[in-house]
Amino acid sequence: MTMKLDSMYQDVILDHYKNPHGRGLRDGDAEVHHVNPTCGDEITLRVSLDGGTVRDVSYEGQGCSISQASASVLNELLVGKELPQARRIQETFLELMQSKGRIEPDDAMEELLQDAVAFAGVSKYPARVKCALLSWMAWKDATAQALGTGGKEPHPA
Amino acid sequence: MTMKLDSMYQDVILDHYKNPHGRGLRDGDAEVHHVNPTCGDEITLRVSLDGGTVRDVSYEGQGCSISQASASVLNELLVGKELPQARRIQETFLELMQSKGRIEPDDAMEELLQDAVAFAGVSKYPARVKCALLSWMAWKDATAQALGTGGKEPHPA
Amino acid sequence: MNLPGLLDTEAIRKDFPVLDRVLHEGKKLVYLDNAATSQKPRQVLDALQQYYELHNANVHRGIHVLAEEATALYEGARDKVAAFVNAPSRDEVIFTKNASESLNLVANMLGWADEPYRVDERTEIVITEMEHHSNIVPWQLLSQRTGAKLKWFGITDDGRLDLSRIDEIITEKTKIVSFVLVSNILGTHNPVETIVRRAQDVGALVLIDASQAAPHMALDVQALQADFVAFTGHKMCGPTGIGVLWGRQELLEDLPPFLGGGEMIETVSMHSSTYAPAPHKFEAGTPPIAQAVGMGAAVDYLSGIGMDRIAAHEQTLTEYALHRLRDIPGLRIVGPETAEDRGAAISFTLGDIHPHDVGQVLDEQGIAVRVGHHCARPVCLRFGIPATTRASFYLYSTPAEVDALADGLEYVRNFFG
Amino acid sequence: MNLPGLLDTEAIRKDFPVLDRVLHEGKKLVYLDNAATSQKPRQVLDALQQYYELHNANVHRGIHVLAEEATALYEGARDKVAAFVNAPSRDEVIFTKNASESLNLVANMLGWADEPYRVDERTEIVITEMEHHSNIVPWQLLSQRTGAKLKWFGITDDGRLDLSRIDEIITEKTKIVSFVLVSNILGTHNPVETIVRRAQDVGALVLIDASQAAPHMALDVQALQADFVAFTGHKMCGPTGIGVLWGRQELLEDLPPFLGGGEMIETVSMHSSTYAPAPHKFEAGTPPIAQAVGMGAAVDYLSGIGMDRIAAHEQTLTEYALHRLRDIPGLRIVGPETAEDRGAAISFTLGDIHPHDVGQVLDEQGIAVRVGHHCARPVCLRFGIPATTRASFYLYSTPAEVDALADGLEYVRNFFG
Ligand SMILES: Cc1ncc(COP(=O)(O)O)c(C=O)c1O
Ligand SMILES: Cc1ncc(COP(=O)(O)O)c(C=O)c1O
Repeated sequence: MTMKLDSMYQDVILDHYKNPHGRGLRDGDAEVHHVNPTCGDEITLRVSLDGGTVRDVSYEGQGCSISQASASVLNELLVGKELPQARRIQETFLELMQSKGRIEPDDAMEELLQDAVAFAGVSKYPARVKCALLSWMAWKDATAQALGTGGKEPHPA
Repeated sequence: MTMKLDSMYQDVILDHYKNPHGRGLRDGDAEVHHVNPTCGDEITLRVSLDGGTVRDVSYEGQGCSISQASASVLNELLVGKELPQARRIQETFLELMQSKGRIEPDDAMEELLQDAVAFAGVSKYPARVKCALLSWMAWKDATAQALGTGGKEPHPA
Repeated sequence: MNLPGLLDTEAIRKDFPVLDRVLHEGKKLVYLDNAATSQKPRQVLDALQQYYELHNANVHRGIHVLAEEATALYEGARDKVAAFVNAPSRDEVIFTKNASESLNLVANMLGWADEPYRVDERTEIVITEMEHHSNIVPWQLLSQRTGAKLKWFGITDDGRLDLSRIDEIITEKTKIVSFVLVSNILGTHNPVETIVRRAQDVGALVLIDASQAAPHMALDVQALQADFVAFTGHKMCGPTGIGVLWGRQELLEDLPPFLGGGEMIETVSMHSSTYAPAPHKFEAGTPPIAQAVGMGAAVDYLSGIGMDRIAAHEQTLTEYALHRLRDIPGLRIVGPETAEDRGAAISFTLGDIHPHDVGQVLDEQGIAVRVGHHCARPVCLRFGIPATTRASFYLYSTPAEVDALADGLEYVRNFFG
Repeated sequence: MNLPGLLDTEAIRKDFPVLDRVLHEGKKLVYLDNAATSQKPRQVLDALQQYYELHNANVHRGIHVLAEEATALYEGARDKVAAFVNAPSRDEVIFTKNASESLNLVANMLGWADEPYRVDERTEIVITEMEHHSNIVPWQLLSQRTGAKLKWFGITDDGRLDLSRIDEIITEKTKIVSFVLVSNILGTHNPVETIVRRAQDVGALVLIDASQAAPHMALDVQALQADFVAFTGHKMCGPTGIGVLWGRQELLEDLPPFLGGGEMIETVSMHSSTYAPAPHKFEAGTPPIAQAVGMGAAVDYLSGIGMDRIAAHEQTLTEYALHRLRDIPGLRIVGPETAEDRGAAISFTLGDIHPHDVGQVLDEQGIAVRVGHHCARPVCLRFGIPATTRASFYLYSTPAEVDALADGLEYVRNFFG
C-alpha cells in the first residue's frame, strides 16, 4: 500500500467502518436526512438531547468507509457531551477537514478529537472531505432543529 | 485599388448603384418584403404580370451598392420578358452567384445575363452573395404569389 | 494480448497527449472514465489552437476576412457533423453547449409549441428508468410546468428495458418519447425500432439521447427514424462546451424558439421580432465557435479511423473485460453480462466494498474509473444499490488496461478484505 | 504618436498571435472589431492547451486524480471570476455559454418564479431601446408567454438614454429592469445609479448587461447594486463558449432552476428531484470546463495589466479616434460625440455610402470593422439609418491603427465619390 493511501485509510478508520458505533435509528428529538450529491452518500440522523447534554445520536445510511467511519466516530465522541463541548469538537473537526492536509494535529487537538484525528489524511482528498463531513453537518443541523433554532428542513426523497 | 476590389465593384455595378433602373413602388399583382438578416438589407418588391409576361418589377429598399445594383439589373433584365425566359435568367444568375468565383461566364451566359455577369466577382465574397441575391429571391417569391402558387408570406415588420 | 478486431492502439495513443501522464509515484495513467468524458487527440487541439491563432472572429455578421474565415470554419463544422450522422440537411444540425442543453431545448420547445406538438395537461411524456438525469429532470420540469403526465419504461433484472407494457405506456396521449440509445450506467444498447414504431403509430415525437452512442458507433439519424437526436462533443474526442441537437427540418420550422438573442433573429423591433430559419433560430448569441471547429476536427478524426472499426475494437475489449471481471470473486455486473447489444461502459459492485473506496484504491494505482450513481440514480434505486464502480473504454483503451483494472480490483479486495 | 495614458502596446501585442496576420497582398491586420469579439492572448491559449493535455476529465463527480485536478481548475476559475467582479461570494458566479444564455436564464427564471418575483400578466418588464437583441428578444418572449407588458426607455438625439419619464416607465408594477451598462452600438455608458435607485424604490429587480463593460473597465457588482450582472468570455480575451451570470445569493436560492440535468441536482428519483445549491443549480450538464479555465486565465491576464489602466488606454484612444473621425467630411458619429461616459466602440455613417461598402473597402486594406445593425436594430430604426460602420478598440489597439482607419475612410470616400 502506498504512503498516501495509508494516510487516508488509517486502521482506526477501517475499524470504525467494520464495527460502527451506535448505528441504527433510535428515538430522537429531531431527524434530518442529508445527501452528498457528488456521490450519493446518504445519512438519516437523529439527535436526542437531555437538557444541555447530547443523550444520543443515532443514524442509518449508506456510504463509503470514510462517511460510515466518520458517523461512528461522531457517535463515540459526542454522546454524553455537554453541547458547548460537542460544538467545539464539531468545529475543530470541520477545521481539520478543511485544512487540505496543512494542519498537523497537535496534542490539544488529539486530546479533543481522539479517534477523529485519524481523518487528517482524508483532508488531502477534496472529494472525500464531503464524505467525512456528511454526518457532522447532519448532526449540527439536527441539533439546531432539536433546539428549535431552525436549521435545514428534511429533504424530500 | 486592388485587383480583388476591382472584380467586385465593376463599373457596371457602380453605374447601376448610382443610377438605378425602375426604382420606386408602382402597382403590382403581388408584393413581398425580404430581409437579409446578416446585414439588415431590406427590399419591398412588387411584380406585375401580363399573362405570361413580366409587365413590371418595382421596388424600394435600403442596402449596399451590391444589393441596390442587383435590383436595378433585375429590373432591366426581366421587365418585358416571358416568364420561362425570366426564370431561366434568374436561375442562371443564382448559379453564377453560388459558384464561389469558380464559374467564368461564357458567351452564352453573357448573352443571357448581360449586365448581370458583372456580379461574377461578387460570388467570391460569401457575405455579399446574399446582398446580390436579395432582390432576385424577392422576385421569385412575388412571382409565385402573383401566380397564386404560394410562396413566402410577407414578413411582419 | 492478441484479440481479433482491435485497433492499432499504439499508434492511436500517440495522438492523445494526456495518456502519457504519470501519476502517484510513477503509476502510468490508465484512463477508464471515458463515459464521463473522452480525452482529446492532438488533431483537435491543433484545430482549436489554429482557430484562435489565425482566424478568430465573431461569425455571420462580418464581412472582413477573419469574420468570413471564422464563419466558413464554423459552418464547415456543421457540414462535417451533418455528414457524420447522415443528416438529410446541414440545416438540421443545431450547435448547443452540451447534450443537456439539447435535451432541454426540445422539452422547452414542446412546452411552448402550438398544436399538434404542444405538451399540456391532457398529454403524456414517456421516458425510461435508465435515463441520465439530463433526460429526466427536463421532463420532470416540463411536467410540473404544464401538468403533463410523466411515464416511463422500467428495467429488467438483466438491465434491459422492460417493453412488455409498451402499448399501455405509449398511448394516443403521448406527445414525446425520449430515451437513451446506449445507457451510460448499464451499457445497455436499447431497441430503437420497437419504440419508434409504437411512437409513430400513436403520432408521438421521438427524441433519442445518443450521448453514449455517437462516440462509439456509426450513427445514422435517418436509419434511427427519430425526430430529434442529441449528443455531446466532449465524450467524442471534441472540446467541452459543445453539443448537438439534430432535428427534422419541418419540426424545426414549426416549433418555437427557445433562447432569444443575437444570431437567432430575422428582424427585431421593440414591438416584435421574427426569427431566422433553423438552425440559427435555435442558436442565440455568439455560438461556441472554436468548440464547433474542434468538434468538426473530432468527427474528422473519428471518421478517419472509422466508426465501424472503433465499434469493433470496443466490442472486443468489452467482451474481454466482462470475461476478466466475471472471474473476480464478489464482483457483480450491473447491466447486461454479455457483450451483446451493449456499449463499452461496465458498471459493477464488489462485495460490500463501497464504490468510493474501490475508486480511491484504484486511483492510487493510476486507474481512473468513475464511482457513484453516474447521473442515473433511478437505476441505482432500481437495483437497490447506493452506487456502482464504472469502467468505460474507448478507441485508445487496451487489453493491458483491462488487465490492470482486474489486478487493481484484486488489490482492492485484499485491502478491504 | 505620444498620447498620455497609453499602454505599452508593443509588448502587449506580442501576446496575441493573430495580430501578426497579414491579409490581401501584404496588408497587416488592423483589428477594430473588438466589440464583436476580442482576440486571445497566448496565456489563455496555453491554459486551454494545458488543461486538455494534462488534466482533462469531467468535473465534480470523480475521485481520480484527473477529475480532482479538473474540478480544482474549474472551481478555481470561478474564484478568479468572482474576485474579478468583486462578488461577495464565489457561489454567486454561474457559468453559462455566453451572455445571451445568462440573460435568457434570468428571463426564464422570473417566468417560472413564485411571488414576489413572478412575472405575469399583471406585471411589467422594463428594458431600453439601446439593448443588444440578446437583451430584447428574451423579454419579448417572456412577455408573449406570460402576458407581462414590455416597456422601454428611448434614446436621445445624442445617443443617451432618455430617463426623463423614469417614474412613468418604472412603476410599482415593474418586476425587472434590464439594461446595458455600455452599449455595443452607440458606445454609451449608462447612468446605473439613477436607474437602480428607482428600481429599488418600487421593488423591481435589476439585471445589468455588462457584456461591453467587463472587458474594458473595473467591474464591481457590489458597487453597481444590481441583482444580476451578465457578461461573456469571448469579448474579454477568453474563449468562445463561456459566459457568466452573477446573481445575489438569496435570489439564486429562491428562484427556480432553468435547465435540468446532471450536475444541477441534489437527488433524483423518477417521481421527483431536488436541486443542488447555487451555482450548480443553474449549471445543468457537463459545463464548459476548458472554457471556464480559459476565462480564468483571461481575467488573470487582464488583472495583471490592470483594468483601470486598460480603461485609461481606451479612453485616450477613443478621444483620439473621435477627433480624427470628426475631421472626415460626411462622417456622422452615431452615439455620444465626446469620450465622456462612453466606451471604445464608435459607430458612424459616411455620407450615403452604405456601411457594407465601407466595410468591404476597408477590409481590402486589412482593416477589420463591423457593419450592419450590430444586433441592435432598434437603434438603427431610432436614428433612421439602415446600418452603421463600427470601429471598436481594445487594450492592444494603437493610435497608428486609428490613423489607418481614418486614412482608409478617406480612400472609401474617394472610391465611391
Ligand atoms: C451589449 C451586448 N449584450 C449581449 C451580447 C451577447 O453576447 P453573446 O453573443 O456572447 O451572448 C453582446 C455581444 O454580442 C453585447 O455586445
Ligand atoms: C446518456 C447521457 N445523456 C446525457 C448526458 C449529458 O451530457 P452533457 O453532460 O455533456 O450535457 C450524458 C453524459 O453526461 C450521458 O451519458
